[in-house]
Amino acid sequence: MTDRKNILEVKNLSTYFFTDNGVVRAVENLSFKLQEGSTLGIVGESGSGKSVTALSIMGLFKGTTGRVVEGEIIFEGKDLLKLSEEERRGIRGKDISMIFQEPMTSLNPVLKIGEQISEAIIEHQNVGKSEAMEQVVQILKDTGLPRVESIVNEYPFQLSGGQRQRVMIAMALVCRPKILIADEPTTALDVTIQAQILDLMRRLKERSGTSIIFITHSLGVVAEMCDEVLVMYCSRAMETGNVKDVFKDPLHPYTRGLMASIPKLGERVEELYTIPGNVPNPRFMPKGCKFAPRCSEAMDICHEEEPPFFDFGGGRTSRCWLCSNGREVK
Amino acid sequence: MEKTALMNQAESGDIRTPFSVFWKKFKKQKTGVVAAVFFVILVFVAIFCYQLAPYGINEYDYSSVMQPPSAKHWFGTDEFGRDLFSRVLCGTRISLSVGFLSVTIVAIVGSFIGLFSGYIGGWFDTIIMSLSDVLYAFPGLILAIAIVAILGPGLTNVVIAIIVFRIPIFARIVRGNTLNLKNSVYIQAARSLGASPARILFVHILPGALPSVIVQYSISISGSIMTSASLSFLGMGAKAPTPEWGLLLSNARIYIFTSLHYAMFPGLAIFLTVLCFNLLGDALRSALDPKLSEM
Amino acid sequence: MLRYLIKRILSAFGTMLLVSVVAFLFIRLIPGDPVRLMVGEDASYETVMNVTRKLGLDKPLITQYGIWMKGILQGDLGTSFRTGRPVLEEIAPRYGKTVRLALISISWSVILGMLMGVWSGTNVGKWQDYFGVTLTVAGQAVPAFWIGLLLIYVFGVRLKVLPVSGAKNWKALILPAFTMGTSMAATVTRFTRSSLLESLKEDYIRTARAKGLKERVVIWKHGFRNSLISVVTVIGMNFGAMLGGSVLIEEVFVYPGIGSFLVSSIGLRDYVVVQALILLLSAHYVFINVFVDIVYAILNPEIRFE
Amino acid sequence: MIQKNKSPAPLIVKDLKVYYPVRRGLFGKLQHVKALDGVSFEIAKGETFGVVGESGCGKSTLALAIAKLVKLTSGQIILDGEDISHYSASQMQPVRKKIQMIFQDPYASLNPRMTVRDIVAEPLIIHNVCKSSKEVDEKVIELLRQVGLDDYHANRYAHQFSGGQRQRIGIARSLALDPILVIADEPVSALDVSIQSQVLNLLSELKKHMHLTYLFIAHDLSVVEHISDRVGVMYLGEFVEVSDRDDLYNRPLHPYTQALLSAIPSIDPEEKKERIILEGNIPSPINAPSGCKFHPRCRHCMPICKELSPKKSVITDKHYVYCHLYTEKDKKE
Repeated sequence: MTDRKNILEVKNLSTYFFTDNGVVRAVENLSFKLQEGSTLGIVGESGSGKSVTALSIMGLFKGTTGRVVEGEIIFEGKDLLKLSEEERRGIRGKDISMIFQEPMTSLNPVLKIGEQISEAIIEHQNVGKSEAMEQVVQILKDTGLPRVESIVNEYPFQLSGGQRQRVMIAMALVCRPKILIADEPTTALDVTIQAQILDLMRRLKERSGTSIIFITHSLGVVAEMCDEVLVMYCSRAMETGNVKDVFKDPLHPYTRGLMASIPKLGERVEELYTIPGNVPNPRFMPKGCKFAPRCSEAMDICHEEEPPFFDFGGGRTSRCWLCSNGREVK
Repeated sequence: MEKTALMNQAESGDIRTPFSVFWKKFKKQKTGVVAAVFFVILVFVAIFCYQLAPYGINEYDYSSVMQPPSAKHWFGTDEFGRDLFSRVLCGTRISLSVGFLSVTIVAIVGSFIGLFSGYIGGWFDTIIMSLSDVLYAFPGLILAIAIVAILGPGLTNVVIAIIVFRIPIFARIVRGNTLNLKNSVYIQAARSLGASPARILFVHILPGALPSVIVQYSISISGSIMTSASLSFLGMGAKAPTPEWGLLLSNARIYIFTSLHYAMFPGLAIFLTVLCFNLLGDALRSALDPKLSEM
Repeated sequence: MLRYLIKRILSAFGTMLLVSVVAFLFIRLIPGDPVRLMVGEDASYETVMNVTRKLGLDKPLITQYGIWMKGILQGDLGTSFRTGRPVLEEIAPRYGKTVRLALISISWSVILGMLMGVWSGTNVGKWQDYFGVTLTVAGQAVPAFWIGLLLIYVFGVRLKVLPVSGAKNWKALILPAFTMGTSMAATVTRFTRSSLLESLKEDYIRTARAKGLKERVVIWKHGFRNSLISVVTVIGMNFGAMLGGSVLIEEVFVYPGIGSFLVSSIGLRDYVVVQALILLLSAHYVFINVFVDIVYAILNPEIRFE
Repeated sequence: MIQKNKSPAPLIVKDLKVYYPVRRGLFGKLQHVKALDGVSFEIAKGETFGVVGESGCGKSTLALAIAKLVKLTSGQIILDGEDISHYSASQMQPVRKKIQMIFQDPYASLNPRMTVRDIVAEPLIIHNVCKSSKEVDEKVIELLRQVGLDDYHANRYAHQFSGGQRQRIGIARSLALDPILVIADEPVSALDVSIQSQVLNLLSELKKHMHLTYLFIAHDLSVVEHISDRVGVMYLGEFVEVSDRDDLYNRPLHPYTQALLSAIPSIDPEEKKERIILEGNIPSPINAPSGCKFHPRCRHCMPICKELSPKKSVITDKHYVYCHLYTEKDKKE
């Protein structure tokens, strides 16, 4: 595979929430790279830490008890975590932008659509109101919304869920960011609307070359949208690699379990494969591999010691003792 | 995210009843705990005020009128030389009695009106709510004043006035809760099981509305103590020589140009008591209100 | 929007109609013979009958209400029994004074309350917030008539810098306006703070921050703007308490407004005046709430575009 | 599934309509949300009938209508040979034993102020089927075991459980009365992938052991394919296609079914399937389009589709579709 430049590199990232009921380790020692122009999928179940990873990159912890406690997030040679809040604000929305899961609540209900998009332009580019509005109209047209000229003067409640998500996408892309983080952008949408939005994102990406981090719980969406994938479980990365490789031959038992347990179109089986048990309570984390209690292939060592990453080249890694034939990553 | 931390606690040892969860949350609130302690003291004082008071409340002593606070008279004396500390202490019983009596009646009557109005809906609801709108249309104290103007001054009539103008508050809160719960999925589940209306009302909806009734109960007590003091201050409530706090303040009015203590202490008593019930209400609200399901 | 407005105004008129019935029944609900109470124990039977006839109390209830309503619509609120002058003439000069006091009180308390609320809400956990919350809690619990007395003692008796009664000049308004606004300021602070905190938790705030907007813009344009909707409702709801409170404050400061007039009229058993004042005060409250609903609709596009 | 002639079909639904009146503002025109606009189907004993559709298609209203939790506008519901369409609340009371529901949201569907025992025992107490409270306790424990929960869970409150476990509690409650029909409204859509398969397997297993009949409602076509024997596809309050599972998924006929199936992302990154991307949004059920309700988004829209609502075209005795593409064919043949 061709070695492209890494536009973003996350190293040993740990993010904790300091709640009244104790510390919640939402992301633990996470490392990954995002190559320029590619799409990285972060997949995991709820509470696996995938959204918190996105918030860590964006630096959006104001008003929560969350904090990055360790690690580096290197973007264009700079460690974002070492920048001042003011410098990070200059990057947010301009170089790195984000779309969120809930199109119904992510737009401000009392401001006009045009206003909400143009304020990002005015903040980051030295342009006036009317020029910003022209850009707004252009980007909204690019997202395939109908009657754009009137939509800019409408309020979010006047649009459907799919239309709002298009507005969110327009808002995120209007300053031509280098990285777009999409946090479950289609989860709240219907299947046919999801297809529309995914198609739109694919087209816009082809045109702009933006690198994308696509966070989702759906393996199907990853297979369809992403080049690379990172599988998360219990705040940790479990497996990484090229999407084709990982989906063809998953190395980690958790990835295998996930893939086996979803019903697939056209595949008619009496019984689905299941991963037994529940996700462990973050306050009672197992000692060794976090997946060991639910793993059908667990060995003695798995319950004792947490496995390191084993590297198989080409970005393929797996955090599993069964993969100890790979090169251990420190 | 933070919610997941609380998930899956079924496997951890303890059984968490709604009460234990409430108690754990309530304990965390310092102001609430202080208010609760003060509340216990208030009730204690209200019960034993005559035993605790160093002087009789109507013990005249014309040799020492309008004395400032001293070791002998902690709060000083009034225009008849009566010990102000004893009078303020005994005023506790009056204010708390008025508060608890009126609000207990209001809470029971108002809650049931709200419960049935919300559950039955239709024209019954429309009528009840229009009536409550009319009562609502009178600015707070004015309605109480009007009622007392009709019935004549006196503490009993103050209690009646408070009841009348507070019923809509409870009715509305419980009605709102009932409407919300009525459409909740677990009530729908109970209906699908064939639960009778009585079971739905008393097993599912009433306990669900109870937290807000408790919160409002606490806040209403402070409100009704304030109303009763205000009416007495205006000369429409308690009659002399009752040591009602508002009446004491009213008597103190003409002496404000010479001495502060007479107005100071009765007012302080009202302030602290109202503060206590307000803080208690706030603490109860934060311990009860965020839905029990999100514990 | 128009439909919402019409609906709101119609329902306000409906409420007013019911309120007028209550105010009308006021005299009729007084146990015993209100006329006897008004004219006094030693008045002759003749006088009682005369007054009864004059007030129209001898006619059927419906007719009485009709006459009374007709009078009101023509600006005739009846005649004060004590002074023999039309009630309207009695109320008019006092009314202006109360309105002036109420407007000053509401202005300072709402503006200060909102500023304090945002200040407190954006500094949660810091001393600014503790300061704000303490003031709020105290302000909501303190009896206005007590604060009034203490202020009189401090500024009038000790410092001798402000007049403690009357309504002669602007200086005389300072203490009553301060007292009257205290509870409102505390309430507005509290609700601004809590609804700002509530709206700062919303997803669209995260979106605004993700756009890289300045924190000032995030808080005022996105957070405060949304919390304003519920703050306005709370202001409307508490305006009634403030009107009621005016009775107490006017009593304390011997302020010649309609509140103290109400108290003295009740004392004098001038029921015609009392009735008119109850109607007037309620009418204000009802129509202020209509006004609040209009502001609410302006702030909330979902209603504006209905 | 073979339907015996002796016992009637557990459920027959005929031309069921549920309209909700809506009035916008005080003087607004009275309009109707046509949540269900003429739905007919039947479920045979032991069968799982899957209903699939997007939000607003009326699938949840269908569940509520069959459980008589919403007012019917017209049509018939025949449960176990008994026409319950016009039953009053009190007439429904004994019938409710026969239909039980499993709800979508495992957090909202359990009363947070009740213990698991009280929740699972509620149907037993309402219908007075146990002689003593000891018997109730025994039955509750038995049910909890059946759904894979432990005895000690009975004393806990629902809020202490994870989503998957709560859904198991809900399932235990729905099985307490040995119902003839279980209506499962999106029972797994709120659950995580790894928990979803556990619950789906549990439902299949229970069906086998207890000879249950399911009406299974979901938006996820792969889940419906996995669990159902027959499937109906809904769009704006109507069925557009009903068929046995294999035929529907192998040979979808209605353009909407085709689009739905093609919209599902496949987990095989190499698979390049032709994707039909529907334009526009799902119209509001207040102002549903004329003629065939799907016509504004349909690739094969013909003039007749705008005019006339299509009739049922029977393709095989188990597969029928509501689309003019196939009525046209009928005419030619």
